[in-house]
Parts: sequence; structure tokens; C-alpha cells
Amino acid sequence: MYKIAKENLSALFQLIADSQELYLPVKTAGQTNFAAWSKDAEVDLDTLKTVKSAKDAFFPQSEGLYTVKKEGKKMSVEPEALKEQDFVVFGMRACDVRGLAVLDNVFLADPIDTFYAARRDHGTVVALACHEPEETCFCKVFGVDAAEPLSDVAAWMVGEELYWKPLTEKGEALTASVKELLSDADEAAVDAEKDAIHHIVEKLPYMNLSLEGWDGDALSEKFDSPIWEELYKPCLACGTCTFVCPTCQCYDIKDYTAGNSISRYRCWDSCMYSDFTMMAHGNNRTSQMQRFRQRFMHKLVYYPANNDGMYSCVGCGRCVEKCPSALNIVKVVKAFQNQGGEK
Amino acid sequence: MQRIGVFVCHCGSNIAATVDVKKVAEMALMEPGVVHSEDYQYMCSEAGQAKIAAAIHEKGLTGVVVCSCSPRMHETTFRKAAERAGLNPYMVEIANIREHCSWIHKDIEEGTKKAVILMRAAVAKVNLNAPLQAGESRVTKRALVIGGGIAGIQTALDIADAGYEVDIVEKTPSIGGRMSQLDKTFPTLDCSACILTPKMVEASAHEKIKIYTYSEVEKVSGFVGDFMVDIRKKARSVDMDKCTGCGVCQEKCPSKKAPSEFNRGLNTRSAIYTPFAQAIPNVPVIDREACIKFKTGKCGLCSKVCQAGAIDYDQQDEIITEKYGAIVVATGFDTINLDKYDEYAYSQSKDVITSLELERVMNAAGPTHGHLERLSDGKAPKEIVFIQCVGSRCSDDRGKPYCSKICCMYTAKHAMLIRDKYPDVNVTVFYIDVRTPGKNFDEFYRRAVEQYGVNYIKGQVGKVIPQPDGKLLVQGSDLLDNRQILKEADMVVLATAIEPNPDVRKIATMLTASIDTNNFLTEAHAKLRPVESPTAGIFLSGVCQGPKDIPETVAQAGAAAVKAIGLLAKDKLLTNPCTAQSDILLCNGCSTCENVCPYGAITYEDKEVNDHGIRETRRVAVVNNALCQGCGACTVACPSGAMDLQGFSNRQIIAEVDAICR
Amino acid sequence: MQELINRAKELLADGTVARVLGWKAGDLPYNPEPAYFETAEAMEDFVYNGFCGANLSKYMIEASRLEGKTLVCLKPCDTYSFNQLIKEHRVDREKAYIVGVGCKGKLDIEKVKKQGIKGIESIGGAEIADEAETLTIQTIYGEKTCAYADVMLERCHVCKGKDHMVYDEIIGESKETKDAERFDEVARIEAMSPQEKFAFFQKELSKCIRCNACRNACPACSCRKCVFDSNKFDSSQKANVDTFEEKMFHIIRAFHVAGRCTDCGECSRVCPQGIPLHLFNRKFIKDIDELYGEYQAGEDTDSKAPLTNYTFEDAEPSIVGKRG
Amino acid sequence: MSLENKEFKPKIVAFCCNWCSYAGADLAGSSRLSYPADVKIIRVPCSCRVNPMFILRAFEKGADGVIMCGCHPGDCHYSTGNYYARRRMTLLFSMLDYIGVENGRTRVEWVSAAEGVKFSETMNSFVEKIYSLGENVRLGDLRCKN
Repeated sequence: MYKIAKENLSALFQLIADSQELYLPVKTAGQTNFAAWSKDAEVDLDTLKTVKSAKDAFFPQSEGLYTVKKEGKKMSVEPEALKEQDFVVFGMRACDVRGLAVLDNVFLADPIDTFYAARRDHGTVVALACHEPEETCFCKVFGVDAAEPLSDVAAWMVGEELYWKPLTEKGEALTASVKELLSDADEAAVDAEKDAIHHIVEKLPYMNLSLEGWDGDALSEKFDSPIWEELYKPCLACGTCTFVCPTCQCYDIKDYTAGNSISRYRCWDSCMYSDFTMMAHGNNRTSQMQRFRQRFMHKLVYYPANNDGMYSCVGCGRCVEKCPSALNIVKVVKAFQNQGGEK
Repeated sequence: MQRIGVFVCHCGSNIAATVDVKKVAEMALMEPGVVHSEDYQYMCSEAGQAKIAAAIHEKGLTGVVVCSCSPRMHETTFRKAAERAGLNPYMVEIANIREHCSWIHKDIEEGTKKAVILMRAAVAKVNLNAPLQAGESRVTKRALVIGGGIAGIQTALDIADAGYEVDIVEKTPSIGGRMSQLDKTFPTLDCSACILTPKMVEASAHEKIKIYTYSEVEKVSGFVGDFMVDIRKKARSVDMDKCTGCGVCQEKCPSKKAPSEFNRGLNTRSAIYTPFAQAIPNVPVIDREACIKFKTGKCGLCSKVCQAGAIDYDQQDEIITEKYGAIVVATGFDTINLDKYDEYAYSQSKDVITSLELERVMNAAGPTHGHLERLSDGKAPKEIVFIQCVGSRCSDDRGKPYCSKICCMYTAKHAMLIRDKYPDVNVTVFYIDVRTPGKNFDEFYRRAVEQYGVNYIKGQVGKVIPQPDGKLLVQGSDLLDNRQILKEADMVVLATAIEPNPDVRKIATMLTASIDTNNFLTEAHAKLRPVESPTAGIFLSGVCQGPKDIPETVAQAGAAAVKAIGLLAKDKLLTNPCTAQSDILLCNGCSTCENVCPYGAITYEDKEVNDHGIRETRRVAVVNNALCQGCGACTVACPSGAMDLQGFSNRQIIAEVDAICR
Repeated sequence: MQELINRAKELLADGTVARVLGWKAGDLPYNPEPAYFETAEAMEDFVYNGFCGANLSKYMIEASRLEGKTLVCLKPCDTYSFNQLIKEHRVDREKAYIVGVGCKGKLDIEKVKKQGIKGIESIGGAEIADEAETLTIQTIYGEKTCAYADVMLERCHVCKGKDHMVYDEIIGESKETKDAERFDEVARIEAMSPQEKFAFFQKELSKCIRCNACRNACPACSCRKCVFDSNKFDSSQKANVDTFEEKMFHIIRAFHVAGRCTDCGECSRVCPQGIPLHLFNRKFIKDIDELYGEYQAGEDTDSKAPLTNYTFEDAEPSIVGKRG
Repeated sequence: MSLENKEFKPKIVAFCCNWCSYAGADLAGSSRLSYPADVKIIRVPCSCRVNPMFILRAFEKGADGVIMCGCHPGDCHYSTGNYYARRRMTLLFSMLDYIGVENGRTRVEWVSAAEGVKFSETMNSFVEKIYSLGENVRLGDLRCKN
């Protein structure tokens, strides 16, 4: 266990950034999101939840795949280079770290997504415990411990100190490279912080949400439930929930034509959109109810069915905060809980 | 994927001198879809067209790009050539490498580069072209003429003589118009009524002509070849079939205080009246606002004296709906209101009159029975001052910016007539310029000056001041002598500017015919299509299009008739296929497009749609292709992109943009 | 609120309306959701308080296709949107029973949280009938307070007024909330140098994640299929791959609703990244007011919209450069 | 034209209505009234056919300036098209100015079929303005630049 005074953090960031890229929560125009560090960036470690998760660092909202160039009648194809530089993501929360595990199951399973894999290889995550969890948080429901950010380096902000604990080889390597700024520390302060966090977590309204009945076996019962018809109605079919979510992994592949060249890229897609999985014959989900159902069935039924019971929700609560119609996964779960017996 | 042929024209050296045409042809082969390219001396020649036809056959072309002169020049030529070779004509696009390139650039490298880009844009467009089919619409073989003045009468006669039915709609109780108010006409000084009335009689007697007087056009719908028009026949209160035109009712009518419209309000008429003796139809109308019977319920004298029993106080307005293939606007003119020209004391003195009023004063059937006298005291004037350009050629917003065109000539006429009949009367004319471009016009004017001794002063009048003794003090300037002039006159005549009949704006809106800032109807082309409105099927006759004198009006009336006959002679019309089309699956039914369509071509219907398996009834826009002229206003008004324009589609224009910016 | 609930139950009972469109109490003190109620029992969950910001007009597009009338609760500003939708034939007036609900300004939970208030358990003072000018907030980190006016949505500070433009009946009192000038923000930007303007919008728009919440919440953006979702212009976009696309989307969106936008403020309310999107729409409104005469979309259902109207004397586009 | 702009060859798109401005451009051509080759004309039936999307698209694809020409107000072949176009473009240009795009990059001119001289003069002055503004970097898609 190491520590560093809060006031020295900018020196730490500078040191990391000297040798590799550094992404961390930065406040821009009033909102905090993960962004590349720079001297002028307004680093914001106090905001519990960035608007978007840190997913972009490994699975950017859009990324080039390859470019086709045409000269005369000749064509050439240039694939986009894979990530080759090491980088650090600082300040992820425990829930978002779990989100990476969800993405790993998808992108690192065969066939491996090389773009994602390269970023995972080169990325080191320093995760920060949640000093003051909020009422929208429900990570505990998915077995995530807000006080134990299990990643390459776990960190705790206690008073004027940041405590630093490498957990993996990558974490050790990063630690070694910034050793000059760290000093040894004992676990006492961190233990007290963990207790405090656990104490708060117990009081949060969502933390005791029950997921009983949500698993792969519940497929047809849940799928056919009439409850969806009621639940989806306020949904505006925007993609907010999808794009702030640390685990949503659907993307679309599109072409951009620039005259003599075409660049093929992929970008996040949302199952809330009417043209999601649109094919030549039309769309296999024709109503917003079906699209709405898809999102929650995927998180709570399909994904666990294919991944040994692991849910693809991590309880970060971003959708709870951001949905324009105040819909969210918690309300869905509760609706089934309340009405499950009656239907 | 299209199979496109690119044909690059040298246009002799017009293009080839500043554009490397071989290079353009060579570069064309690099473009997607292009399977053939060649260059030739004169692509528009027989031989050049044959090359296009040959390539269409041999290479199985589905699209053609001709890099040549402006499409305004030869687009039709090349489209017809392609059509003869079996290709849809709308698969041909022109890259304008002459007017927009070779003629304005001197450097061959620069010119060639630009020509290549213009070629690319055209190829990019053709890649997205789709064959278009001109539709057909039928033609109702009847014409409507709005306005029964000399223009309307002449147009109607010419159309009727060609064998087509014509209806004239005239707002006032009689046809005849302004010309019937004139005393003599320039430059021959023949009597206006003598030459007009035979035409009026001819029109009324013509078996193909139907005349609706005291009527107005109320509503116009439909489109070229197939207009549907509502005509409001105002209640005349006299049965036209029964009335014999004996005139006893007018004599006996006790209400004689209504100002006479025909005499410009210079005297009065009875409540039941025909505007003038030779009126056609010779059937009076009851002016319900002046009639004692209508005002108080008592009287009914006219009914009692009418032997024919034609008086019908209960008559109602009647709406007649009729179909027409062509509509001719002949709404004529009026003189402007002189409120803004009070320096000429028009409102202060009865002896300051307009030229049109002078026509009535000089006319034997006028308020003074043709005696030239002051309207204030009936005395014979000794000094008369004419003031030219009152409200014409005006640079501020008091008057009109244009020249009213007829004033110089009628003033010369008035001056001459006065000097001829009353040699002791002095006539002075204040003018800015004297404009006499017309056959025998300048000779006419010179006679006024040289033979009749009319005193022309180049200069403007600043003020007319009525004097206590009844005289009028005219303050003017003589620009040639550079001096101020003070002149006492007995009468002042104002050459008042003319303006289109105020009703024309309403009519133009109904017809979606465009109108200029002065309310004159706009012609389709200032030089080449002067009697057609840009709106198909609408023709222009007389002063409604711009100031003109009688011979010009009659000439234009004949021209408008010929254009209308040309239309009526057709059984079917080919419609422009570059029209708007609405994608019913994307249409929101919001009516925004409908609100910007100048032709009323867009209507909304409840239609059954199948949106990827969802069947429902939706309110959607439907474009009438016969009405749509293809401006594209709707396509931009439409937020969802449901509305698109064939031949200039969103994707086509974007492809051109992309090609140019590449 | 009780009066509203009673009246709704009455209208449900006598068959005047088939359903009620209002808000259902959420599972947190500040997240009520738009909801339909078809029975008196269901109405038990009905809520109307300071957090009921959603403009329910847009839901009436779908509700107009249902059997029977829908009782819809519309705040004064929502009624402008409803009128505009009538004008565009997107809703059926006959299918709506409009209850104009009172409004004392709607709350922005983001602003509450920006004050450092978190772990919220309950909020007092958000009720419509409540005269309190302070919110009392119980949190797991203790009791906090904040002034009601300080945490109101931006739109409520520039409120168009508390009169309902269209309604069948009005239930509940309103309180004036306007304490700022509507165009001040726009004017402030207009006064910037081109570089500053560019930097300002670049910064704001760089946050855009193209979630389309602004578009989908907007009652004017009622297209069945947006041009950015269709291939009609070759303009389909799913993500801002380039900074140009952020601008393209927001400029075109603002343009498409120009003259139709009632300035209801939903776009800014729903933006997860807090982009002041109303600044685009309000710029157009300001321009329209200045150039073509004052025009408030949704004030009526029959006036000509500024972009489907013209006068011969309209300003030339060069006025943009001349205004400086 | 400044020295550093010597190499700069701007891309300029001109939308011209078929009835007036395109004919005006033809007249400029037949009168041999030159203007820089940087200007490329796209023919549209009427200025009211010009969608703001087209203008933004041009900038996206690397145009440095976009000019739209139509019939003089009152002279529209379709009576009212240019009136709508005038309002649309005024608002669009105002918005572009508002977000910090140089106002000089957009222009509307009314050019009649008889105004070949005006067409040529307009294009000359517009191109000069674009040269003075330099390359459009604020409103282009960077993917076009490589």
C-alpha cells in the first residue's frame, strides 16, 4: 500500500503522461467525462459518476476499421492500426471495472475483437473507491463492492491522501514507474474508509433490489410477460441509457465516403433505435416495446444465459440518472417483482 | 450501376481552345459508371448526335453526359437524340463546359481541370438519375377572359374566331372598359366609341362568346388545360332575358344622386342605370346602395314603369362554375390616387382634373356635353396648363417608378384638340421628357407644337395654388431657360400615372400568376414569352402586363389569343416530369409543404400505408403532377425528406456537391 | 393534486375519457415518469409535483391514435407544443381532454446535485400547492436545503407565462417564475468574437454523444423518420465521428424546427451532457422576432409559420454580416 | 491575396437557379466576363430548392465558400420561391455566424438572366473574400482532409 498527497496528484499525472497516454475524469463545459489528460484539463475526481462510463477508452464510440483509396481505376485497402501505445485509465469506479469484465466476455471470446483486445493489452486501469455512493447506485446487487475497486491498481481517496495499491502485474509496473512520488502507507486509513463506504451502501435505497427470477431459465416467461406493454410506454426511443452504460456493446458498421476514398468505421448502436439491426427486409423488432424489452432481456436474461449467470448490468445507476423519461432497469426489475405474482 | 457514356464537344474552338477536350474524355473513363467516352468537333450536329445514338446502341448505355454548351441551349437537342436512340430522355445530363468554363477561363490547364470537375458532377448526377415519364393531362376547349375592355374583347374575338368557346367576365355592368371612356384616340384622332362599339357588338353577337358582366372571378382551382373557375354573377336586380333596354326605368328613377363611375364622378346617374348609352348588354343594374327601394323599402317606381316586368328586387348573387383550358387576364388599369400629390391642388379645386376626366369633359356624352368649361363655374377657360408625369417616373414611394407610356401622346392629343376647337385658349405643357416612340407618334407631337402652337415647357411644376378669384396659380420652372415660372391658369390637367387595376393582386393570387413590385403581371420571359405568365395556361393581355396604348394592347391581345389557341388546339398536354414526389412512408402529414406550394399542387389524403408490416391509415401529402411545376420549395420545407424532386433529387444534388468538393 | 386526481377519476368513471396521461410516482423522490392511467385504482400512483418536467404533448401523437379520449395534463408551456402539433396535424384535438395544470416552475435534479447534494432520500417543498420557497432534502449525508428558484430548470426562469393556450379545464394555481430575459444568453454569445463563439460551441458540442434524447423528447421533432436516420440525403448518422457531424446535426435539427419550436426547453432538460441546446433554437426565435416580426409558435393553430411565409421587404441574408 | 495563400486553391460551390442566375452565368460566359475557375455551378430549378443540408454538405466535403444565386425578389419564375429561400438562407447564415463560422463564406446574390456583368462581378468579389479568409477549417469534416 502506498499513498500520495492529493496536492501531488498533478505531478503524478504529469509523470504518467510523460511516458504514456492518460485518461481520467475531466470537466468540460460543466460535465465530467473521461478524457485525455493535459496540463490545462480540469481534472475532477470528486464527481462520483462521469456522464459516460470509461468504456470509450477500450471501446470508443466510433473507431475506424479501414480505409479504401481509389486512384484512377486502382483501389487499395489500408487497415486501421491497432493500439500500440500503453495507456492508463485513472479514476474508474468499481462498477465500471466490472463493466470491462462484461465487455471482455463479448469481445475477447472467439472470434476475438482485435481492436478491443489491443486496447485491453495496452491499458492499465487505476480504479478509485467510491467515497460517497449515491442513491442511484446499486452495484452491490451485482456483487460489486464500491469499496474494493478490483483492477490493476486500486485507489482510495481518504482526506488529503490518495492511497494506492497495485493488484496486478500491470499495476505493479505502473507503480514502479511512479514510485518516486509514492510513499509507503499502512492499511488502517483505507480499512476505515472501506467500513464507512459499506456503511453508506447499506443505507442506499436500491442496494437491496432482488434479482430473483432473472436468469437464463426465465427467458420465455419474461419475454412473453404483458408487463413490457406498460413499461415501455414512456420510452422516447433515445439512446441515452445505451450510450452512458458501461456494458452496452452493440455497434454498427458504416462507411464514410470522401470522394476518392471510403473509410469504414464502427460506432455504438442502440437497441432503442428504430434502425437497430435493420436489414434489407426490414427490422426484426418492429415496435418500441420490442426494442425496449430487448435491452433489459439482454442485460438480465440473455447475457447471463450465455455467461455463466453473469449479468450485463453493473448497477452504476447512470441510466437511472439520465433517462429523460425517468425509466431505468431498477423500475423494470421492481415492476416484475411487484406484479410477477399476479400475472 | 449505370452504363454511362460521356461525350465531349469541341464546339469548334469555342471549347477546345481553352479546354483539353481529349483529356476530359480520358478522365471521364476513370469515373464510376462510365463505360464510354469520346470527343467530337460539334456534338450538336447531325453527325455528333449520331455518335451518341451509336454508342447507346453499341455500348448499351443507360445514361449520357454531354460536356458542351449550356443546357439552356442544347439540353432538349441531346435529350431528343437519346430518345430517338431508345434511351429515356431524362437519362441525359449536360456539363456546361462552354459558358461556365471555356469562355471565361484563359488558362488551358485551369480550364481543363474545371471541365473535368464539371464532367464529374454530371456523371455523379446521372449515376442517380432515373427514367422519367412525362404524364398527360386533358385540355378543356374553352377559354376564360378576365376583363371586358378592348384587350379582353379583342382576345375573346380572336379565340372565338378560331372556333373555341370563350367566356368574358367583366366586373362592371358593361363591357367596353377604359377605351369606352375616351373621346378621341391618338395618333389619328378618330372617335374612340366609333371604333370600339362595333367590336363590343361583335363580341356580344358572337355565338362562341358568352359575356358575364357585373360578375367577378371568385375562385380558381385546377391547372393548365383544366382550370375550374367559380364566377360570381352579382345580383343585377333586372332580369336580363326580359329587359328590352328601353331605358324608361332610368328616366323615372327618383334617385339620381349617385356619382357616375363612367364619368369619373364628374356628374351623377340614377340608381338604376346602364353606365353609358352604348352599354353592352343594354340592361341596367340597380345600385342597391343608392336605390330608395332597397334603402327604405318604399318606391318601386322602376318596377311599375317596366313594361317587360324585368325588375326583380329579390334577385340573388349567383355562382357559376365552369371549366376552362386557358385563362387570359385582361384586367386593365386605373389612374392612381392623387392624395399624395396635393401640391397640385386636385382635392382643393374642381378645375384641377385628371386627363381621364378631361376625356369625359371633351366627350359629347360627358358631363359638359363636350363643351370645354371649368367644372367650378362653367366658364370657358382661357389658359390651360397640362402637367406631365404626375406619379410616373417617381423615385420616391409617392408614385410609380415606371413611365406610364401613354401620357405624352394623349396630352399632345388633348392640346391639339383644344387648340383646334378653341383657338383662343392657350395651352401650356410642363414635361420632363416627351416620349414619342411609335408609328407616327413624333409627327403627331410635332404637329401639336408646330402647327397648333402648344407651349411645351421642359420643367416641373412645384405647386398649384387656387386663388381667391378662382384662378389657379401654377409655380413651375423652365429647365431650358433656367428660370422660375408663375402662371395663372383657368384649368390644370394632370397626366396622372396609370396603375394595374387594384383587383389584379387578388386575381393573380388565385391564378398563382406572378406579379411584380408594381402589381403588373409578370411575363414568362421579358423578351421571348411576353404574353404568357410563368404559370402555365395563364396569358396576359393589355395593360395588366405593363403600360401600353390601344394599338399595342390590341396587338398583345391578339398574341395572347394565339397562345391560348395554341393550347386549346391540343387534345392532351405533356406534363413536366421533374415534379415533386412524396414518400408516403416518411410523410408526417404536417402540411408544411402545402403551405409553400405556389400552385396548390399538394393536397393531403388519408391513405392506407404498409410501413414494414405495420398497416395503418395516415394523413399524407399527395402531389398533383399536372399542377406541380417543379420549383422544389416543398422539398426544403419538408423536415423528414419525404418530399423530393424528380430530376433534381436530394441525393442527386448532394452527389454533385460531393463531386465538386472532392 | 388531489383535486386533479378526483377530477380525473370522475372523467374516467363517466366515460368522458378512456385514460389519463400524467405522471406516475417514481422510486426516488425526483423521478416520476410519464404514464397512462386507465382506472381509478391506478390513479393512486398519480403524482404531480415540481419534478414533473416532461412535456406530455409529444405523447399525444401516439395517444391520438388510441380509442377514446385521453385526458392529458399539460403545463402552460406544454400547451404551446400541443397547439403547434394541432397545426401540423400530428395530434387530434378531439381525442384530447386537456387539463391545464398549474405550474410554479419545474425542478432540475442536476442542479440540486450540482450543489453537492447526494444520497437523496426525500425532498420536501416540491409539491405544486406548497408555498415553500425552499426545498428541504433528506440525504443519507444529512438534511440539506436549497432555494427552489436556484434549482429550477433554465426554461422556467424565462417562462413564457402561466396562461394555457389550449385546454378543456384548468386545475391548480400557477406562480410566476420569470426572473430573466429570454434572449440574454443568446445576445451574450452574439456579442462574442467569432473565435470565442466557435470555441464556446465547440466545447459544448464536443460533449454530444448523439443519443438523440433532444430530438426524441422534442415535440417539434415529430418526424416519423428523422433525416439523420434515413438515407434520403445520404445523411444518416449514428455517432459523431467528426466534430463536423455534431454541428451538422444540431444546426439542421434547429433549422427543421425553426418557426415551429415553442421554446419548451425539453431539449436542454433531457440532454444527458447538459448541453444548452435551447441556445440554438432560441437564436432562431430571436432572429425571427427581429427580422420578421414577433412570433410565438404554438400561440395559435392557424397563423402562418415564419418559414412558410414572406414579405417582399424581408431582410436580405447579407444582414447577417452587417449586424456585426 | 496574401503570400501565404498563394498555394491555396479554394473550392467554391455556387447554386444557381435555372431561370435567372444560371442564365446570368451563361450570359457572363457568352460575354466572356471572366471569374476564377474555383467557382463551380450547380443548377437547381429555383433557389427554394437549395436545402441547408446541401450547403452544410458542401462545407463538410471541403468547400471553402458557398454562394447561392436566384432571381431578384419579385421575379421568381415560381412566384414565391426566392422569398422562401431568402428567409431560409438568412436564418442559416445567421446560425453559422452564431457558432463562429466566418460569415464571409456564405453569400446570397440575386442575379437576373440579364445580369451577366453582375454575375461575374459577384463571383470575383466572393472568390476574393474566400482567398482572404483562407481555408475553411471550422466547418469541414476532417476525414476529407487526408
